[in-house]
Amino acid sequence: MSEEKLLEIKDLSVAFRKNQVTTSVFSGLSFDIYQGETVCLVGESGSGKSVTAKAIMRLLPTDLVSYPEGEIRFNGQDLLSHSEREMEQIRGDQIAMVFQDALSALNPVYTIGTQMVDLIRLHAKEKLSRRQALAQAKKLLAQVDIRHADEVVKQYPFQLSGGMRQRVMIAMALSSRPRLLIADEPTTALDVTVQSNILKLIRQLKEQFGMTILFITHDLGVVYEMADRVLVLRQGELVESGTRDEIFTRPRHAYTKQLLNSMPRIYFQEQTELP
Amino acid sequence: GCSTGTSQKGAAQDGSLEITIARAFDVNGLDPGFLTENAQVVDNIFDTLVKRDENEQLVPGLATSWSQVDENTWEFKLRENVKFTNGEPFNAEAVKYSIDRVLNPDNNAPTAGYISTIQEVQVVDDYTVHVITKNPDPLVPTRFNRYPTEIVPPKYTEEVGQEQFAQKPVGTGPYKFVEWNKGSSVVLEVNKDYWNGEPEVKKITFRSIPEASTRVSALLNGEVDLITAVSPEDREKIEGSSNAKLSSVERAGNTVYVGFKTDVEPFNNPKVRQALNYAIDTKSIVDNVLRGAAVQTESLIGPKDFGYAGEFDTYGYDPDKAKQLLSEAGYPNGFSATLDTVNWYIKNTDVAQVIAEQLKAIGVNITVNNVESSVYRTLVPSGKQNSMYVLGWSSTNTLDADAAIYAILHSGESYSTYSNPEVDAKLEEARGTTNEERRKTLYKEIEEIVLQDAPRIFLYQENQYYGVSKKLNWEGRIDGSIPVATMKAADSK
Amino acid sequence: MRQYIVKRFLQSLLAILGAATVVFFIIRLSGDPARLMLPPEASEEQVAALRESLGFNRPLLVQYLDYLKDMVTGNFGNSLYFKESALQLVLERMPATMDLAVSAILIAVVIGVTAGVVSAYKKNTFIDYLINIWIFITQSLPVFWVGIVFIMIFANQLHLFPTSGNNGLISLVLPALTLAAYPIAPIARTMRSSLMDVLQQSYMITNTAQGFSKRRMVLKRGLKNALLPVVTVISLEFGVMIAGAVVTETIFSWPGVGQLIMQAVSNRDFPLVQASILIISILYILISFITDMVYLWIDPRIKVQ
Amino acid sequence: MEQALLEVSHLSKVYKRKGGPDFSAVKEVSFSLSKGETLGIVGESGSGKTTVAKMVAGMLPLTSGSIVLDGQPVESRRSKNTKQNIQYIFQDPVSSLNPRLKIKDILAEPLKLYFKLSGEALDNRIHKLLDDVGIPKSYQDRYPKELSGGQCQRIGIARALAAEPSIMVCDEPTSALDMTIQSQILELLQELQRSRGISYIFIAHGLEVIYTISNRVLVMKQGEVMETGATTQVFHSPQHAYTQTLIQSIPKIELPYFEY
Amino acid sequence: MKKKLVLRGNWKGIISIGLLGIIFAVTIFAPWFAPFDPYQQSLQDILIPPLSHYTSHPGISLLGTDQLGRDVLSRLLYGGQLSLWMSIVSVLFAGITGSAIGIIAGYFGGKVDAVMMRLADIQLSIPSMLLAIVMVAVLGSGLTNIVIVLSITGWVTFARVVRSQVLSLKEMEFVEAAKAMGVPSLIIMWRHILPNIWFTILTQASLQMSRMILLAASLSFLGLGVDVSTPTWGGMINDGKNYISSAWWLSTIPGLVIAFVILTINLFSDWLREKSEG
Ligand SMILES: Nc1ncnc2c1ncn2[C@@H]1O[C@H](COP(=O)(O)OP(=O)(O)OP(=O)(O)O)[C@@H](O)[C@H]1O
Ligand SMILES: Nc1ncnc2c1ncn2[C@@H]1O[C@H](COP(=O)(O)OP(=O)(O)OP(=O)(O)O)[C@@H](O)[C@H]1O
Ligand SMILES: [Mg+2]
Ligand SMILES: [Mg+2]
Ligand code: NI
Repeated sequence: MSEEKLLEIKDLSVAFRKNQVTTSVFSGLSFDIYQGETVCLVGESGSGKSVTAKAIMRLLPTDLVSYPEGEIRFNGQDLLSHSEREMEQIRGDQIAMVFQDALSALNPVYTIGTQMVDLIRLHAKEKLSRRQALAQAKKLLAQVDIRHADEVVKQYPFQLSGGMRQRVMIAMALSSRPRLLIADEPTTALDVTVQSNILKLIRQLKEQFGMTILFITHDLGVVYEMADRVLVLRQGELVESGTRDEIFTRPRHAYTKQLLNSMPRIYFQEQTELP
Repeated sequence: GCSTGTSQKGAAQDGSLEITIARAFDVNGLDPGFLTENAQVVDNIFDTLVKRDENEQLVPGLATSWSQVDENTWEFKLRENVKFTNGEPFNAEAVKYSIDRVLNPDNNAPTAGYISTIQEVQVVDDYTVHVITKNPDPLVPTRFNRYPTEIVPPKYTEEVGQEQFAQKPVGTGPYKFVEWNKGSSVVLEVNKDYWNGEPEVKKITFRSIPEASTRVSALLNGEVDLITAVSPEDREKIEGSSNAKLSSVERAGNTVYVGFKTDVEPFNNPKVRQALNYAIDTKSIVDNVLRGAAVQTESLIGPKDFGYAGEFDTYGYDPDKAKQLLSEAGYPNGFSATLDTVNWYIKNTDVAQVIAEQLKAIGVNITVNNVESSVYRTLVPSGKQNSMYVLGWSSTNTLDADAAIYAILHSGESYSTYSNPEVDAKLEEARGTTNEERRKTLYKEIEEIVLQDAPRIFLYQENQYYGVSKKLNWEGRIDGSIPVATMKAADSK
Repeated sequence: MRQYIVKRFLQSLLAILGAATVVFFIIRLSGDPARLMLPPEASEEQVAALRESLGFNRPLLVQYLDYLKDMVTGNFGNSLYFKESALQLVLERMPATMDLAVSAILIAVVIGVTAGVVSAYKKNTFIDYLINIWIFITQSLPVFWVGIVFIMIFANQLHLFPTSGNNGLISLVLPALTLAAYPIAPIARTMRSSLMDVLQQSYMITNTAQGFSKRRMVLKRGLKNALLPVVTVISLEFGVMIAGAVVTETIFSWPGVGQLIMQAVSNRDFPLVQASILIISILYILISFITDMVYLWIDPRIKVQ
Repeated sequence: MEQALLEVSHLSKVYKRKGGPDFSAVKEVSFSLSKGETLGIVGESGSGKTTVAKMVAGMLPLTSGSIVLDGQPVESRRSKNTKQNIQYIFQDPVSSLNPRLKIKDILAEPLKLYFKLSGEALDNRIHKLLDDVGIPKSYQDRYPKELSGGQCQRIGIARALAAEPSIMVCDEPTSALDMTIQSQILELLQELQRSRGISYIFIAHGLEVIYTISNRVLVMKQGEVMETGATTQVFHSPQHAYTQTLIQSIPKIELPYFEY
Repeated sequence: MKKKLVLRGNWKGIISIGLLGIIFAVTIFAPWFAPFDPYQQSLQDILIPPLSHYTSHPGISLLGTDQLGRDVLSRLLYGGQLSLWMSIVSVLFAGITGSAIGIIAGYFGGKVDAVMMRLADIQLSIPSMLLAIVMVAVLGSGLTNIVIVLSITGWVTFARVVRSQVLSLKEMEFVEAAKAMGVPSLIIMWRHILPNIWFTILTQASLQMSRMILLAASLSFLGLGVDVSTPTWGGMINDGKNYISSAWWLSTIPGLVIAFVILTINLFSDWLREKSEG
C-alpha cells in the first residue's frame, strides 16, 4: 500500500436547496484515501454516505446543490473545479461507481447486453466490435456469479431479480478497471454465497490492478472482510476513523460502539464443527 | 434568371405555340352534355352549331345558317365535310343524337334545363335539322351556342358509353383531347384538320390552381401563360410585372345584390326596402372595398345582354331620405336583421360588413352571417336563408335578359323571394315571344317596376380579370369562354 | 402475438364499420347533393326528380342497409360528381398525398426531434429560447401564410422551385416544407418535455457516472426513453396530414386526397366521401397499429393488450 | 392442530419472455404460516423469493397453485379486506414510492383507505409511523427523491405498517439499513408480533437477521424449496448441501466479541 | 443576495405571470386600452400600413388598418377576448375528456382500451371540416357550436399521448404497490398516474391553444363562428390571407401575437415544471 493519496476530501460541505431553503447535509467533512487501499464508509442511514459518493463523482443535481466550501482532490486535481467535459473523462474510466438502487439505475428500455456493450466499448482501450464487447460482457457477468449469462444479456432490467440487477451494476463498474471504485451498498440484495464470491472478486481485482476502493456498507461482516480502514459517519459528521482492527476492537465513539452492539448475531456453538 | 424548366415553354423556338392555362378548378368530366361547371375546357374540344365572335355576336359554327320556319320551328343548315377527330363524319344525325341524349330524362343531364324548351330535333336531310320547341322560343340560336348543345360523335359515344366518354372525349373542335391528370391538368393538342383552319396554339395544358395568389405567382414565374379569376388585389402585381399583362372584362361577372324576403316583416314594406337602398353608399363600396373591380349598377341586366335598357339612377346615397322613409314605414328607430353572405363573390364578406355598418347609421342593426358555400347553395333555393341575403346572378352564358332576371324575379322560382303578378306576367310574355322589340320593351318595363318596388338592394356587377403572358395576344371575353383557337403569339401581330 | 394481431384486425374491422356508419349518417345530416348537382336555375321538381333517381328519398335505414350490403361486396359506388368509381378516384389520389405527407413528416421529424433534443439538452440557454420562439412563431402563423410566403420567396424571387403542380421531386419541396412547418412544433415541444423528464431519471445519472458524455447519453440512450409520447404525436400529425393537408394542397395545387375530400364534402358527393373516409380510416387504423407496435419496441415493459 | 393462517400450496410461476423460452421462476412451492409466526425465506439470488412474495401479496398472478387465507381460498381478484390483511414491503425501496407524492401523502394513503382517517388523527398517525421507523417528522414534506436509500426503505415499511395487516410480506426490508436502525426496526416488528400477533414472511439475505427473527426457515434455490424447518434446526443442522454452503459463507468477524 | 436568488430561480414565473396578467387585462378591458372602435370602418383608410395617419379622423394607426379600414391594434385587443376564451374553453374540454379517456384506456388496457382507441381512430378519420359543416347545416352557427367542434376534434391528441405514457407508467412498482394495497382504480389514476403525466398534458394543452385559435378561424369561414365582423385573432389572420404580399401586417401581426401568448404560457408551464422539480 503506497503512501500516495488518491482521493483527498478537505472541508467538504454539501447543501440542498429547495424553495430558497437550504439544508446542509454535512459541512467540513475531510478524509483521505490512499492509493490501493480499501476504505469502508459505514454509518447511520441518511448520514450522507451516498451524497459523499455522488459528490465525488459530481453527480448531484447541479441546480439544487451547492458546495459552499471544500475541495475534492482526485489524483491531485480538484474535481469541484473541473468542467463537465473534464469530468466525463474521469467518470467511469478513472472512478467507477455502483449505485445503491439497482433497479432505477438501469435503463428500463435497453437489454442488459446493450447497456453493457455500450459501456465496454466506451471505455475500451482499443476499438472493440459489438460482438467482442458482448463476449466480454458475458464473461463479466459470469464473474459476478450470474448463470445463463447468454440469456441474461438479452433480458431487460425488469426481468431480473434484485440481486441480479445489483450484480449487473457491479459487473459494469468493474468492466473499465477503474482506479477508484466507489461501491454504494453493492451487496445488499445478494445472498451470502454470492456476496462472498463478489467480495472475493473485488479483492482479486484490487490486488491485480491496484484498484482503490471506497466501500459504503452497513454490513459489518462485509466491513470486516474488506476494509483496510473504516470511516464512521453520523449525521454528516465523521465521528470516527481508523484501521479495521482499531474500529472493531477499540471503538472510541459511542455511536460506533452502538453499531457494533446492534449487530445481529448467530450464536453458533457448533459452528466450527460444520463440514 | 429562371431556373425552372417549365418557364421556357411558352413560345417554343420552332414557332409552334404551346400554352398553359391555369384555372381555379379542375374539370370533373369532359362530356359537354353532362357538365356541372363552366365549359372553358370542353369549348375547345367541341363545337356548337352557333358561335360567338369577339364582339359576342352570333356567327355560324357547325351550322352555316339558321332561320325560324314557324312559331315553334327553327331550321339549321349544317356545315359539310366536317369530321370528328376520330374520323366520324359530322351530320344531322350527330346533332339529333347530341341533343336527344341531353333531353332524355333518364340521363339526368344536369344542364338539361338550358334546352328544356326544345321538344325535339328532326333530321330533314344529312345537313339540315329542324328544332321544334314546345312554345315559341326566341332564344333557340343562343341556346345552340351553349355547351349542352355541343355536338358529340354518335358512334363513338355509344361505343364507349357515357362514363368513358367523359374521360376521353372526341369532338369536332380545334383541339383534340390528349390526357387528363385528375386533380391537376388536362392536355389538349391541336386538331390539324380543323374546319376553321389550324389554330396557332398547338398544345394547351389546362392546370387547376385553386389558390388565387398561387395562380398569379405561377403566371409571374412564367409557369403558366394565362390565368383566370385574378383577384382585385393582385391586379397591380400583374400590371407591374414585366412578363404579364392584365386583361379586364368589365361587367362580365355576377350582378350582386342583397335580396329581401319580401313576405317577411319588415321587408314586406316597400318603403323599408327603398330606405335600405338609399342608405347604402354603393359607389364608396365599389371604389374603396372592391377597388373598382365592379361597376355600380341598378340594372339587373348586363350591357351585353339582349334586353339591356341602359342604366338607372334611382337610389343615390341619401341616408336622410332613408331615415325618413323608415319612419314613414313605421320604423323610426330602425330594426334588427341578419344578413347571410357567402364567399362566392368578390370580397363578399367585406361588402356585407360595410353594408351592415352603413345600415347602422339609419338605425338598422345587421348581424352578418357568413354561410358555408355548399350549405348556402341548398339553403337559398329552399328559402331557408335569413330575410336578407347576398346573391349574385349572371347571364354570361346566354347574354339574354331572360337568363339574367327570370329566375330571380318570377314568383315561385327557387332563387326568387319576390312576388309581383305584374312582373310575373311580363316575364312570361317576354319568354314566349320572338318579337325582339316587344321583348326589349317588356324588359325595360320590368326593370322600372322592380326598381320602384325594390325587392333588393341594388349593388353592382363584377368585372372579370385575366392575367395573360406578354407572349400572347388575347383579351378576355364577356361570356367567360377561352377559345384558344383565337389566340396568337404576341409578336405575330 | 399472432393472436393479438388477429384480435386487432377484427377490432379494426369494427372500427372501419364504425367510421363508415358515422360518416354515412353525418354526411346525410348535412343535406343531400341533388341541389348541388344541378345548376342554380334548376327547378325544385328537377331536384326532386334527381333525388328520387339517386335514391336519396328512401328512408335512411334502407339506404344504410343498402350501403352496408354494397360495402361488403366491395362496391363503393360511383362518385356523383365525377361519375367514376369513387374508390378508384381516392386510390388514384393517394400516391400524391403519400408523397407529400411522408416527405413532410420526415422533414418535420428530423427538424422537430433535433430542435426538441437541442432545446432539452441546452435547457434554459439562449439557443433553447431561440428554438422556442421560432417554434411558436411557425406554429402560430397559419399554413397559408407559410405557403404563400414560401412561394413568394423561393419561387418568385429566387426561382428555385416551381410555384405549384406536381412535376417530380422539385415541385415537392415547397409543399412538403410548408406542410412540415406546423407539426415541427408539437414534435419538438413534446420531445423537449419528454426528454427533460428522462434526463431527471436515475438511470441517466448512472450513465453519467459511467462516463457517457451528455450528448452521447441523450442521443444514444435518452432518446429512446423519451420517444413514447413523441411517437404518438408523430403518428397523430402524420394522420392529420393525410386527410388534412387541404390548405397546402390548395395553395400548391397538389392533387391530393385532402382536396378531394373537401370537394366531395362540399358537393355532398356521398359515395366519394364514404370511400375516402373508408380509406382514411384504414390508414389511421394501420398507423395506430404500427404506433402500438412501436410502443412495444420502445418500452419492453408494455405488454400487448 | 390449529388451523394455519395462510396456506400456500403448489405455487408456480412461469414468466413469458418475449423472443425467448418461457421461464419457470417458481416451481411447486408450498408452505404455511400460523398466526404470530415468522417464516424466513433465504436462498440464492434469483431463486424466486421475490416472485413467491409478490404472488402471496397479490401483486403477480399465479401460474398455478393456491393460497388459502384463514380457511378461505384467495381469489385472483382480492377483496379489500384481503388486501389490507396482506401487506408487502418492496425489495427496491425507491421505485415503489410515487416520485410525485410527498412522504406524508404516501403514508396517508393506506390510513385513509382502510381507516378513513383524516385531519389531526391522520397527522398524528403519520407522525407516529415516522417515529416508529426513525425518521424525523420534518421529512414528511419531502419527496422520495430527497431521501436516502435507507430512508426510503423505512417509508416503505411504515406504509405497510400503516395498514395494520395480519400478514406482512417483507422482501429484504432492512437490506439498506445500518445496524442500529435495523435492530430498531426488527425490534419494532417483533413488538408488533407480540402485541398484535402479526405474522411475517421475511425474506433476507442476511442470515443473522433471519436467525434473529424467524421461527421457521424456507431455503430456496432455482425456484424450488430446498429445505424447510425450524430456524435453529436449519441453521444448526442443515440437511441440504446448499444450506450448508450458505451458512458457511456468512462473513465472520473473527475477533472476540465485546460488549462495548 | 436573497432577493437576487428569488429572482434568479423564478424569473420565468415572474415574467410569464406578469405578461399573462397584462395580456388578460388588456384584452378583458380592451375598451380602455383600444385607441379606436374596432368595428369602425373607414373606407378612405383601407389597408394603411402601421404608423400612418388616418385621413377620415384624427389619430395614428399604430398597427395599420385592415381591408375595411378598421384599426388593427384595436381589433387585436378586442379579438383577444373571444379567441382566448374560445381556445381556453375548448382546450379545457378537450384536455379533460381526452386525458381522462387516455388514462382510463391506458390503465385498464384490454377491451376498454380497444374500444376507446378505435373510437379515437374513428374520430380521427372524420375531417373536422365535415363536422363543422354538419353543425352549420343542422344546428346553425354559434359560439357554442364552434367550441363543441373544437373540443370534439381536440380530445384525441390528449387521449393518445396520455395513453402512451400511462402504458409505461402503469408498469411501475409504485403503481403496483397502490394496486396491491387495494387503492381504488380511480384514485390510482388520479393520485399516482395523473401527477406523473401532468406536464405532458400541459405541454399538449399549450400546443393545442394556438391550434384551436387558428382552427376556430377557419371554422368561422365555414360559417360556424361568430358574426364575421366580430374581431378574433384567427379571423384577422384569415382576413389578411389575400394581402400577404401587399399588406403584410394583416396576417402577420395577429400570428405573432398568438405566438407571443403561447410563448408566455409555455414560459409559465416551464416555470411550474422547474418549481415542481426543484
Ligand atoms: N435531493 C435531495 N434533496 C434534499 N435532501 C436530500 C437529497 N438527497 C439526499 N438528501 C438528504 O441527505 C441526507 C444524506 O443522504 P444520503 O443518501 O447520503 O444518505 P446515506 O448515508 O446514503 O443513507 P442510506 O444508508 O440510508 O442510503 C439524508 O438525510 C437525505 O434525506
Ligand atoms: N418480469 C419478469 N420476467 C421474466 N423473468 C423474470 C421476471 N421477474 C423475475 N424474473 C426471473 O425470475 C427469477 C426469480 O426472480 P426473483 O426476483 O423472484 O428472485 P429473488 O429470489 O427475489 O432474487 P434476489 O434475491 O436476487 O432478489 C429470476 O431468474 C429472474 O430473472
Ligand atoms: Mg445511501
Ligand atoms: Mg428479490
Ligand atoms: Ni445487509
